[in-house]
Amino acid sequence: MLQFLLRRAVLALSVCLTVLVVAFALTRLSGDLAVSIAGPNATSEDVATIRKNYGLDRPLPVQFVDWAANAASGDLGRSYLYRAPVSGLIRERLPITLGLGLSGLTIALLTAIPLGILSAMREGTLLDRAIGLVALLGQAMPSFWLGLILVIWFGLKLQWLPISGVDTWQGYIMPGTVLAFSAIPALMRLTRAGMIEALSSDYIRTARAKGLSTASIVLKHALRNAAMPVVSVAAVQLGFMLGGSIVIETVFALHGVGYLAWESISKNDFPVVQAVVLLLAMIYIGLTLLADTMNAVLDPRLRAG
Amino acid sequence: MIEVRDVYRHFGGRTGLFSADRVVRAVDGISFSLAKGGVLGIVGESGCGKSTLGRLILGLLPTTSGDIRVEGQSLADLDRRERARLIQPIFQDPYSSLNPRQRIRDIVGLPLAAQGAMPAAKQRAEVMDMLARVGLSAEMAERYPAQLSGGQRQRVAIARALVLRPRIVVCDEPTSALDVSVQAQILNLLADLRRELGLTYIFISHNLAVVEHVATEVAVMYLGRFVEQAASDDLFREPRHPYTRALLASVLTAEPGIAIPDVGLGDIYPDPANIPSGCRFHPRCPIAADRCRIESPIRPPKNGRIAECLFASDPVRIQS
Amino acid sequence: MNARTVSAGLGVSIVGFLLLVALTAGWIAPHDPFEQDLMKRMIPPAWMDGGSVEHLLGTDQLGRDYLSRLIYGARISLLIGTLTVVTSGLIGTALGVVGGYFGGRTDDIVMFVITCRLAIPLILVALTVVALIGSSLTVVVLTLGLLLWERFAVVARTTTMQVRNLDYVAAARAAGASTPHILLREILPNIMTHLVVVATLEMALAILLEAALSFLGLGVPPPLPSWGLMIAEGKDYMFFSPWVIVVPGVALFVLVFGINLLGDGLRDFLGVSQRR
Amino acid sequence: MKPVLEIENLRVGFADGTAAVRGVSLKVARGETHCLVGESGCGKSVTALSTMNLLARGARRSADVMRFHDYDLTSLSDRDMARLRGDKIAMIFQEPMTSLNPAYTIGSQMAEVLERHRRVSRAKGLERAADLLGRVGITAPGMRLAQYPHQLSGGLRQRVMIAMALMCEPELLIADEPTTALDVTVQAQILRLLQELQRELGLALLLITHDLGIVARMAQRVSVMYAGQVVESGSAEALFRAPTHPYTRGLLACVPIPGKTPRDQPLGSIPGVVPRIGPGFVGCAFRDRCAHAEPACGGTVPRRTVAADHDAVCTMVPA
Repeated sequence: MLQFLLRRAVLALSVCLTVLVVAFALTRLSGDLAVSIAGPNATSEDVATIRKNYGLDRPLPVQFVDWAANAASGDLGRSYLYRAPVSGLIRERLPITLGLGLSGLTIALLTAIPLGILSAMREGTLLDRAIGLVALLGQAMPSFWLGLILVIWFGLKLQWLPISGVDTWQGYIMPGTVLAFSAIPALMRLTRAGMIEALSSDYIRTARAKGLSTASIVLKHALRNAAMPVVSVAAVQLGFMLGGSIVIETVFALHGVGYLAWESISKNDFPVVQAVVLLLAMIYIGLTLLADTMNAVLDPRLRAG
Repeated sequence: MIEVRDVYRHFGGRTGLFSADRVVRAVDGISFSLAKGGVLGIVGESGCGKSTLGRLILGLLPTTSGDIRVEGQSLADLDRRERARLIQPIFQDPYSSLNPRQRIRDIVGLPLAAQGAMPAAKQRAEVMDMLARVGLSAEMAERYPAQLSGGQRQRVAIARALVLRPRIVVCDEPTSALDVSVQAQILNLLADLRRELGLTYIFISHNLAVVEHVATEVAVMYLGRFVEQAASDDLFREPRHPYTRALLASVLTAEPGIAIPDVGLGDIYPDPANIPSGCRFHPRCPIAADRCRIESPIRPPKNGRIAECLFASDPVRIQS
Repeated sequence: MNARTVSAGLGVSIVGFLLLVALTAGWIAPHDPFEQDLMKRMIPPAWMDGGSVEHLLGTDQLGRDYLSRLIYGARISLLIGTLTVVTSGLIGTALGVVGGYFGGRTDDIVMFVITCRLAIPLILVALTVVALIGSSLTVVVLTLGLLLWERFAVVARTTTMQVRNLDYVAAARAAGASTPHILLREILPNIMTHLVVVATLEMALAILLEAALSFLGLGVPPPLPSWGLMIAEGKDYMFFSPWVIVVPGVALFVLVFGINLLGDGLRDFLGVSQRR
Repeated sequence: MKPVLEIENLRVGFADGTAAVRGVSLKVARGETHCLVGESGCGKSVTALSTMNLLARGARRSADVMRFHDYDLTSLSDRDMARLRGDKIAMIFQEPMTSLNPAYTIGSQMAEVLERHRRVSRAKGLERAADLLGRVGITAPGMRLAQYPHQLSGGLRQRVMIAMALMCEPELLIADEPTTALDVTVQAQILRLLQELQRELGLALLLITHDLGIVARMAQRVSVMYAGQVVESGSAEALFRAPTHPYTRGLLACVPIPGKTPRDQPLGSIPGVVPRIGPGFVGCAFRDRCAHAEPACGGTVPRRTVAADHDAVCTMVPA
């Protein structure tokens, strides 16, 4: 068990390092960062000044090591746009994004798992098909567009929910639902497939031969085994939701990390972009580690090997 | 024809950053030779390494150490085409041994095609000839495996193995996945083809009754070694290893009125990653003595027989 | 005719119809999709008050015919979807098959690359790349193609690992077949059904992502009639004229829904488990 | 004596129109082992599963009589049937490797049977589980209770399955190919164990197998199944002494007996394959593979008595 987690930790660390390189290389894609920062109207002197001020005249490896070392110690640089430390900017906005992601995941799981179980138990029936069709419809819905439609309908027409901001918990409902929509189909299909597999397994036949009740067979014996892939994918989906918050926060005008990232990209504020890429990658890695641990708890076979 | 010298195959043991050292000694020092036209039956229970040995002989797995020679040539020196001309396999499960996306003619023709430089018409003729020999009609050539029964599929696998006229065929549990009525058909076919084509078989099976029927020589494998090896008649008439005896006793023949034997092996399960000291069979052995835990029973073969038991020359004790 | 065939048939019809529309856009579009007429701004669709038959779906804020833009938009979505899937499919399949077949260190490397790719936030990186290099159709296709291969890789890898251990692969090796033969003839055909299903999923995803990028202003550059861009341009008018975002949104939805139905149908038809 | 299990004219059909079981009748008495033998697809497992009412969805079962003691199994509700399963009727399966839930300990899986049917505490359940593990020859039962299935070998798991089946002292035990997945030495051990337990507890044992060797050693009564029908049945003694149906005789000739079957001669074999039986199939299903087939085999073939306690469905048996 310990060994298993240690191996994962080493893997996680090397993935972090790679993402660090990617995040750094990404902003150097355009060739000359100084030109991008200075904007189209800058003179060549302006560019030279910027290059010097930001240390962009040094060799690339030196710049990278410098940046990475600072990042490792928690200093993610200063925003060109806000003229403030990036770490502070992110800390301010992270709660909104996390709240959004968690509300999305909660809505998604609460919808997907019961529907998946129901669908598996009624495999091949009209109900199963109907649930599958709903999932398919959800999958086809462009999230930003769904957001806009919800804003028009519930925000403007019915005036049930606030159209922007998260001053109250109601503010999370619409954006959370939109985020959940993108995750529900995958989670539901996975629950269904896992349950169908589990329900047709030999050990479920044994459980039935033992005369156990349907509730015990489905919820105790089958669900536990079907849950593992769902846990893994739920972690991955939460990571994706946080990444997808860039679109949703723009639609609902929420000032979270996603909105910050979008703003920085459009204003060439690269220290912030780099920092957000790094942050999301680390959150993703942390989540997969968490999922692995949870699965090791669920499955005794993983604990041994 | 084939000579196997001190072959070892160990798995795992890659000392990664955190992975523990767990070496599985699947094949742990095996030597034998087999003359042309012979059938060596290798018997053993699951996990004893018999299938690994088969794969080593086929060249599908590299050996950890040791040498396998066919007609005097070391397998390690042969390229894949030369090897294919000498040795071919027949596997257990005819449902997974045929590519479901290929027609029977392409499956049987693959060994010929891999040799290269054979005109299409000649290849086709060879394939059709082989299909006829294994008792499949010509129209089968255009079918896909899914359209065939288990017995027919195994005939296709046999045709593929023999189309290059190899010297040696490694049959790895060729009838275990089949119903008894079909099993008999396939065993009879293999026997006929051996006579017609002068083949040499290495016949791996867990079924002692089947091995007794087909083999000229039998090796009993336990935890990676041949613990007993002898001419078939000798081995069945006078087994010299307690494990062989237990295996023989476990064969349930369709003769009513006989009780189910007490094989007396206990409930310890052999683990190839943790091979006992001394005699590797001693934890399960009904006649084990203290010295069996320390002393290695490995002795050079006597009169062509191997019996890796300290009491091998004590027939009274073995039979008890 | 059961429900499955009906839904698969619906998928085929939707995708087929939109493909036809995309291919014949030059003939069937009633107007030039780029022609502006500031005198005819924001005309509502024909069935609404103030609509006219001349502009069946109305006009946008620059007076361009909405129906014609919608028709040309199908081209962009399908083009981007197809090209992205071809690019990412080649990358992912190659990686996955190689990792799955050779195993060991090779597979460790492949797994590492997949994990790294998954750790990189997709939309954020795509936006940054487009922002830095400049937006064009080629850039969007290449960016998405280079980012969306991981599901191909994962599926190709796991299915290859399953197939690799089957006896027909061992038999082919024993028959003297070369490694390329084994990869291309024995393994690839047997994992293809899984990959085809992934391809439909990824195509749908690529189309949605392009729309999202364009919506955020960092996808296909104006004045190209991308459906995502049309929604972005209509966003400021949506409170008074909701149809400006409803129309392209529905088009997007229908196309993606059709592709998903098609994928589902293929999944049933080819007998691929839903596990992946 | 009144049989524990009595089945008459059982028919099972699947949704795709295939008839898996076509009129099977059998009886199992207390303390008796009844072997149902046949090759894959002959309907033997389906017969067992339909007795337990564990058939997959879409399968249809009907029978003139299907009685366990005084329970009419055909009219029992699903809920009442579940009460009977694991309590009075128990079953063990072919694959010990997959028949136990990998996520729960041996102890928990065994104890829940007693908790369900006897409403006892977990501690009581574990106590009985430990008892039974010892009884099926497992050393250190206390340790095993806390282990998970993957930590046990196949032979041990099958012992656990047997112990689990005995938790509520059933009267009928159905064993579906219980040793097919095991090594030969372990097979002998498990069969001995089953035989001992059966004698000790007076179980009625319905043993499903494809292996005539097992039948010969275990059975008091034998039913040979082919293509969904019992083609020959009788006491083991009579059936092995005078096998009558060509299929039974063919099967016996297929299996080599060490030291008895001549080595240089081909084994007996049955040509051809089992036909697919659709609805409305008439006549002997074996006739296409039978050396003695005659025109009458295409019509309805009655079950005829060969001798006392021995009958076969074949035109060669004199009426």
